[in-house]
Amino acid sequence: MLLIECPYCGPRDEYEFSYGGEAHIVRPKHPEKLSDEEWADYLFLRTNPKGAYRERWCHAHGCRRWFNVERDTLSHQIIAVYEMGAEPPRAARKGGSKP
Amino acid sequence: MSDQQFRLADGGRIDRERPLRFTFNGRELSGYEGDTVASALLANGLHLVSRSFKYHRPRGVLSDGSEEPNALVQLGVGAYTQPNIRATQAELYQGLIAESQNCWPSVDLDVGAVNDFLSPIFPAGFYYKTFMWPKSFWIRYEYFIRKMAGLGKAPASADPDYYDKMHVHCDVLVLGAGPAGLAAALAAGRTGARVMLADEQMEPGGYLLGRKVAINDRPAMEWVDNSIEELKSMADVRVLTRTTALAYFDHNYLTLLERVTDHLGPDANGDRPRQRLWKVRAKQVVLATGSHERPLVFRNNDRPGVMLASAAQAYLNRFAVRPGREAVVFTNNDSAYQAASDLVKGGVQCTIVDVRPEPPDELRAAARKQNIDVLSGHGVISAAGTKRVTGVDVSSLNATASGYHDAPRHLKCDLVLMSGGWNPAVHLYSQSRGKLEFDASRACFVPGESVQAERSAGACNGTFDLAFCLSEGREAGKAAAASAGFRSKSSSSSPKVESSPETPIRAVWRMPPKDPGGRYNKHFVDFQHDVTAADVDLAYREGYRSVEHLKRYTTMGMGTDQGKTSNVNALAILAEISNADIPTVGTTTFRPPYTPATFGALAGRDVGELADPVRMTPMHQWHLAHGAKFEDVGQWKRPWYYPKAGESMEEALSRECKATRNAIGILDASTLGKIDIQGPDVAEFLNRIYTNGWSKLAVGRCRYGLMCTEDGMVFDDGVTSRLAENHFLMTTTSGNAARVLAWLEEWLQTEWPELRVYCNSVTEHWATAGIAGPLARKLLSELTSDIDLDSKAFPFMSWREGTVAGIPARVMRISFTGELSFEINVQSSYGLALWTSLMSAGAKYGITPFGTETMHILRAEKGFIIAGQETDGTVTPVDLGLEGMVSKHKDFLGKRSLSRPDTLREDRKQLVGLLTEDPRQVLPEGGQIVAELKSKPPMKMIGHVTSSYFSANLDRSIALALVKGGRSRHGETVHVPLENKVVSARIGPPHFYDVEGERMHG
Amino acid sequence: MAERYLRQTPLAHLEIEARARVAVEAAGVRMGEAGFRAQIALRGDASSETFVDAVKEVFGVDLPLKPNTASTPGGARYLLWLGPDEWLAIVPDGTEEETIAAFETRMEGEHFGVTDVSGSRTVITLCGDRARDVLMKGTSLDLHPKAFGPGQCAQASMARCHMLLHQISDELGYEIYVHRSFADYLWRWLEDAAREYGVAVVSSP
Amino acid sequence: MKYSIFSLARNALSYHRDWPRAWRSPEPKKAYDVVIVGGGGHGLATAYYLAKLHGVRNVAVLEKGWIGGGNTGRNTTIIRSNYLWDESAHLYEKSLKLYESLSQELNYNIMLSQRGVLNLAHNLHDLRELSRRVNAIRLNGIDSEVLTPEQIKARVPILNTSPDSRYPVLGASLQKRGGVARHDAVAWGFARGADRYGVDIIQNCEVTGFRLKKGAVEGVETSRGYIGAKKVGVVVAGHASVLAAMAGFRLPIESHPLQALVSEPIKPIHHSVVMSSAVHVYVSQSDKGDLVIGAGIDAYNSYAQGGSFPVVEHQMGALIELFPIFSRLRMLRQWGGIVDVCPDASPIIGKTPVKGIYFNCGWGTGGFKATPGSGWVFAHTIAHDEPHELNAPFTLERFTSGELIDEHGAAAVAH
Ligand SMILES: Cc1cc2nc3c(=O)[nH]c(=O)nc-3n(C[C@H](O)[C@H](O)[C@H](O)COP(=O)(O)OP(=O)(O)OC[C@H]3O[C@@H](n4cnc5c(N)ncnc54)[C@H](O)[C@@H]3O)c2cc1C
Ligand SMILES: NC(=O)c1ccc[n+]([C@@H]2O[C@H](COP(=O)([O-])OP(=O)(O)OC[C@H]3O[C@@H](n4cnc5c(N)ncnc54)[C@H](O)[C@@H]3O)[C@@H](O)[C@H]2O)c1
Ligand SMILES: Cc1cc2nc3c(=O)[nH]c(=O)nc-3n(C[C@H](O)[C@H](O)[C@H](O)COP(=O)(O)O)c2cc1C
Ligand SMILES: [Zn+2]
Repeated sequence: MLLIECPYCGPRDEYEFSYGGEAHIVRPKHPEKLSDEEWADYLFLRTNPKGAYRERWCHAHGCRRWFNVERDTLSHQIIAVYEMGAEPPRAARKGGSKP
Repeated sequence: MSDQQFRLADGGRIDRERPLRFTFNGRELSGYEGDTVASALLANGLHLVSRSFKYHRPRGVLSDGSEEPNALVQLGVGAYTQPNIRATQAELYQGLIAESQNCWPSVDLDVGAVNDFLSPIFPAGFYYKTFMWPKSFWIRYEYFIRKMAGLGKAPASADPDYYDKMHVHCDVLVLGAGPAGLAAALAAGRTGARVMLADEQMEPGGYLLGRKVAINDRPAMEWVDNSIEELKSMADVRVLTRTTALAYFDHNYLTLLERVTDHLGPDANGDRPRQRLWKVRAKQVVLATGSHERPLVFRNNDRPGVMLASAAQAYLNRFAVRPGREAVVFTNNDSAYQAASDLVKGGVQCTIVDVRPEPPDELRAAARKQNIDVLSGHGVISAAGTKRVTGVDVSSLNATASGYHDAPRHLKCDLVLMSGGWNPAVHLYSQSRGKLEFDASRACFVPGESVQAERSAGACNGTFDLAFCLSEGREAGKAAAASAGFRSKSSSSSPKVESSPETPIRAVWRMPPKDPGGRYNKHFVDFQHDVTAADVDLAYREGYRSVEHLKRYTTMGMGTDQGKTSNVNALAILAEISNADIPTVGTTTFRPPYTPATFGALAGRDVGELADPVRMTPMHQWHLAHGAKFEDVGQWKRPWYYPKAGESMEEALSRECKATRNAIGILDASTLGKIDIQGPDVAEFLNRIYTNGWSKLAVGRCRYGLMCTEDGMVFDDGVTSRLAENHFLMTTTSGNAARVLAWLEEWLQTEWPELRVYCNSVTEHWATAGIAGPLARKLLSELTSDIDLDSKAFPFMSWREGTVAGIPARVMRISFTGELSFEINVQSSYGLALWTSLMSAGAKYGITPFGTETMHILRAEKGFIIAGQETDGTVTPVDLGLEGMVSKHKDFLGKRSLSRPDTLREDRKQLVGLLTEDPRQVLPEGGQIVAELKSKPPMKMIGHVTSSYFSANLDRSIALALVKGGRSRHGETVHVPLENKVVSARIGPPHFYDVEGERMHG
Repeated sequence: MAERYLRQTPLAHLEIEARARVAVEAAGVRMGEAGFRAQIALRGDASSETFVDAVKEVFGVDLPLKPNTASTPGGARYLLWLGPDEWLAIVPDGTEEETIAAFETRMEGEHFGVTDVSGSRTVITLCGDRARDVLMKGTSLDLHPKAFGPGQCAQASMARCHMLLHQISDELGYEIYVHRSFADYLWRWLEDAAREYGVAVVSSP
Repeated sequence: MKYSIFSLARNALSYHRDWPRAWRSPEPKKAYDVVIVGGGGHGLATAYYLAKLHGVRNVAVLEKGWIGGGNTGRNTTIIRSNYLWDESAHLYEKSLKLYESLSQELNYNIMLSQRGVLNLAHNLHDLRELSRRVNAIRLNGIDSEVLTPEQIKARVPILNTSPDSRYPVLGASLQKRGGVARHDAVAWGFARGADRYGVDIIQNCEVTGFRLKKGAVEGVETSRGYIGAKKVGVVVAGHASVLAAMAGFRLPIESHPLQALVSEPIKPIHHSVVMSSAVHVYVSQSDKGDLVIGAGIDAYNSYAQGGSFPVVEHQMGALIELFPIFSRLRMLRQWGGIVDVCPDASPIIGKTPVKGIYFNCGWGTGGFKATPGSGWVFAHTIAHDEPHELNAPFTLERFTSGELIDEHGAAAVAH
């Protein structure tokens, strides 16, 4: 079971959180200007990589805040945690490393 | 036979002051506290304990621990019974009842044993090759196959015991309380770290429990006792016995199962749970789980009386039981020599058969001193005897161990002790995602690099020498504490023990058959599943060559012991057959749990009454007292309807519906989700969330809204009121309250942080009583003096604040029934008081409480939808005929999806009304609609009935449905084919009552 | 002014006082309900001086800025940290409306949130030698004295419910804020969890 | 060598020394007409039907590990065809029909046990959905019926049908032709069948990239070197997105762990298959005697074939509420698979943006039952470069047009 470090409350067990899928998918500013393909891309297409993945979590049973996590989807190692709206930390951009 | 005639006169760790009676297969026997079922059976000279899974071969006790594949019993009776309990682990208690399983009529005389004779046609995987003819017969064959399979029996009634769970955090978790684990726990504990030490046995000591070795020149168990005492004196150390580490999950999370009262027998736990699951988050873990001795693979190596050398040694030293009179000790390594020596001291005659041509001189010399014959370079070819071993054939092995030099020699014995080397218990390490490495000199898999914050120490790390186990344990404990931020204050040294050099083992993975080219079909590898070396060969020959295919084809390692004694032998044999090296063949995957874990313990106390929260409104007790039937809506209990004595459901509904339309009805609407939304940007926020517009809503007014997901499908609806310029109150459906709040927060926090909006759930702050009906205003006017109820002053779709029945209230004039109606919200502590006031003041008007069913009927008469009933995640606002609520002027969540080709289709399913031709006939909800009837399926379906009721007010049935192109089909007749009849109905608009809405506006 | 005697706590129907199993002295755990606690949900920007000052002024205590802490109870009014922009204020029963009004006035023209949620939650009190063990059965918070002590609070799941836990003092133990509709379940769950230690039911302070 | 009781008896005389290999392990050729990536049930079935029905025999199945070791080897083996929408019902029914004669066709006993599948309804909403489903299925010509609590109790006496249960059983749907099959046998049977038609089954051969030319595929890079291919069918379940990324596009798929577990073996006690999607638990008893129990998916994306503990705890609570007599039984082993979850819980079977590359994925939590049918339509699609009418609705384009086939319905997890 994952131990996720809420940026506000500290480390808590996975089941205190809810999962929000891929991070950094920005809602188009003008959906009406998009083609059906572009809209489908925003709605449904995901990278779903095996390895480092940036995703959103919400501390649902705690402070109710959303934040970003970079996690390795194979080892489940958490590489970085950063607030909503923040750039992924540098270390995170390099991808997975050992503890 | 006298009782316990194999019990030694003294010694052992049993409590001779506490004799215990128990029965095995109906026979009354005795033992002592401190015995396991296995040791007590052996003390009584009973070796035949069970029958094997497939061939029903007689089986005895192989081991002295949790790795046991053979000696499984049905333990306890009635509701307390448990199948497949290892006799080697189950502790004896007064009155224990155990039985052999998988045999009929008895373990001695088992009809199933014919399978052993038929075994030539039942090799591994035989069932894939047969039972295919005739085609329809498999289900019959299967019936018998199933009957033959399985081991013990499930209880027939619910579990009388309860189970508990506990979360803990610690700095250092040490698993295994053998010498390595104790040393680790001591070292870590002395730093002041939070330490937890757990061992699955009834007392700490591990391997030392069954040995006669010295630590600091005193019996080792003294050191164990002192260590435990010291640990228990430390404030932050927790020591758990009878506690098995089941699983090692991500991020150093482990589950441990403590058998709290199992050893006391049924009915003896008082208020204590039977078992307790510990869920541990450890900063650091030290694995000190020891090792399992390996059997050797020779013909008939499964006979009762053939056991592991270390087990025999433990029975002797720990339980004061002589497991036999004459033993042949068959080994490929040093460790069995000590076993033989102990056995001889315990009065058992021993001969050692060592496959190594040159066992170490010291060992041989020591054996000679005790008159133990050592046949070096020899192997056991086969064992004789059926229900008990009577002897073995041995001979000298050739240089490659592929055959024998001499004719077999028969040695008489009633005990064969095997020592095929040791398998470190790497299960938990492997579960932690660590990769194993093969240690060729010890012929075993050992942990490689650590992936998680974990260290292995002692025998589980391939360190078999006691002195090294102690020092490795201590170092691991210290290092773990240090990594967790705790340094040791004192420096203490490892206790003193004699270290003996270890000589390499000679791995002979399967003893050659007597004759060259002979067969391996009774060389058992997996005892429980009757997998032989010949089966391994067969699997390989047929192409099941990956070790994982081997496992699945032969079921090797899939039994209740998960191959603790068999897997390494099997894969080594596979390596030998395929000319590969052992590491290339690899192991099968280690999975939790380490040993089987009680389902009840995994569920814990969240069963029965506590299975899941039942949410209750403040008026719940009133509903109960007034005979309400309840409906589950999410976790809520909502009154469904209120039958009076002798009333049927239909009658009750008819009464509730009529009363509401003609006089006044009252509904507990407290479960509706309510979200308080504040901030300057709320209106803009609502514009983005809802399909309709919100900027112009005046303070004091309410508006109905629809929410879509981004793919354009309706997911919730409700009324939102403007309480002040920057202050709104949103209501949601009961089932979706949490989901909608989460939805709002998600958009606010992740996409629109610039919006100045705060959301708070006030669902539970308010209790809501809805009164509906022509007399609603009248009743309310009697209970309030500070709200002007006049329709002009307080129009439909607005709210007012005031006092109702002396309670501060917020009253909303909204309506889901289509009647004149007020929803009265009060702080929930007053909910019941409000309700009872309304009931007593309303009595003279015939106020009638109604439940969700009447509410559904009344709203269906009006054609109001229910999200989740008229919608199912595939329905757009337009499909519902609510295009008027879809703003053209602004963007909102899901808007773009409404202009995709599929959502623009004309013939989408659209909401319509259905009137059956026979007005008495009520369509079933979920009925499928066809335009063209055929005599039998398949038929083309064009939609389905979403809601359907008998309307007492209209005195006929009504229904709502989603029908392809429904809006252009008004007037058409369609059909709903049911199991044994067809109902025809006419399509029309989806409202049936007071279409103009005069009543609710009135 | 409402007729306060009309009120009912969510555990009233359990008649908890009658459920005591053992004498108080022998009990490892003492439980009770502290109902009718006036609570205000407070939202605002912790970096705004106006907001911080307004809180100080209206509630008479400092806004707790450290996560998972509460301003020292004892006084009539105190606050519990719920999130970076979210607090729960406890005020004397009956003063919630005037407090809210005062705060709204003080914050006129600012962006903030203040909501009466007194009816949302009730409080279950839990103390005694084994109180922590009972909590550990239902929550994965680390409640060891090294990690969680008097003055600390945390939201987490407890059994299958959501709770706000507040440790008052070593002696007075813990207060569990639970949503009203879950209170019956959580009470029974806790009482069951405590039964192996002996439970006494005490009147709320 | 044909498998039968006679050949078993005959071989017993020669101590089973003469059984041939069920499938060969050839070295990969330089190129194939069709390369199938993924040696799960679906990939093997595809190869089998390509060779058998479409005469395409120069085919290789490339498997990175051992065949049948993916979700095929870790599922709860529930087979049924009672799906809501016409498109799904037709596809799954095709598959069930193929299953019904698969043992004979493959001459490999896959132990299809049509003991009936029950889906429970615990509240009025469930009941309504269930009745909708049953009606739809019946009108599609597929067997299905609604059972009352009394009928359920008669069929599954050990089920807790007390109205006071936390999850009261208000009704159930029953598909009598539903049941379970031996999962490994399905993979092995198809492998043996395909091998007999000349298909090369190549294990320990991981596809690591595609070689493309002008938007069309030329071959695949593998851990055992480059292999040319005119067409490539990708059937890798949880790894679909990884392979799609190699080919340069993305899919509407996320990979999640799905867990299952087994009890220790016990004597027969549970004779049907009981599923409750509302509380996420699915139980049958295997022929070996173990209870095979499934759960819901873990919420987060993962490629680790294991899940997290809360899912199991939850599943056990629900299990014991439904089957109180299981409480003292014990969990023997738990594991996880990686399922390819599509937004509408329906598969994607067809062409992709790259010419010559076909994908078959998105079966998520419920594709074992589809194994033969999926292979059958996919073989057709590859052979004809055109979907069969059964899989025509299951295109990638549906995510653009909005023509989803939403099978979430009552079941968030559709085994
Ligand atoms: C726990 C669990 C329970 C389930 N229960 C049911 C159920 O009861 N009923 C039901 O119908 N369905 C069930 N399912 C779903 C079902 O198992 C799958 O949908 C189905 O087995 C998928 O088969 P497949 O052949 O497509 O995939 P798999 O069997 O997973 O095969 C894919 C293969 O592709 C290989 N591969 C991946 N990447 C590469 C590469 N780069 N190169 C080469 N090979 C590669 C993998 O190693 C794997 O062997 C369950 C799934 C799980 C995990
Ligand atoms: N060749 C040999 O002579 C030889 C071989 C192996 C071991 N040994 C001896 O064995 C001892 C090894 O010491 P050690 O401390 O490493 O091991 P140990 O065997 O003494 O102790 C391990 C303990 O861990 C417990 N355990 C195992 N798995 C567990 C689990 N999952 N959960 C809870 N408890 C679990 C066992 O019950 C046991 O009590 C030494 O004395 C060593 O000399 C000797
Ligand atoms: C239907 C089914 C029944 C199973 N029965 C058993 C069993 O009786 N014993 C066992 O050890 N494992 C059993 N398993 C689990 C496998 O051992 C194994 O865990 C699973 O195939 C996943 O593979 P892995 O654990 O090697 O990753 C079963 C698996 C399935 C799918
Ligand atoms: Zn938090």
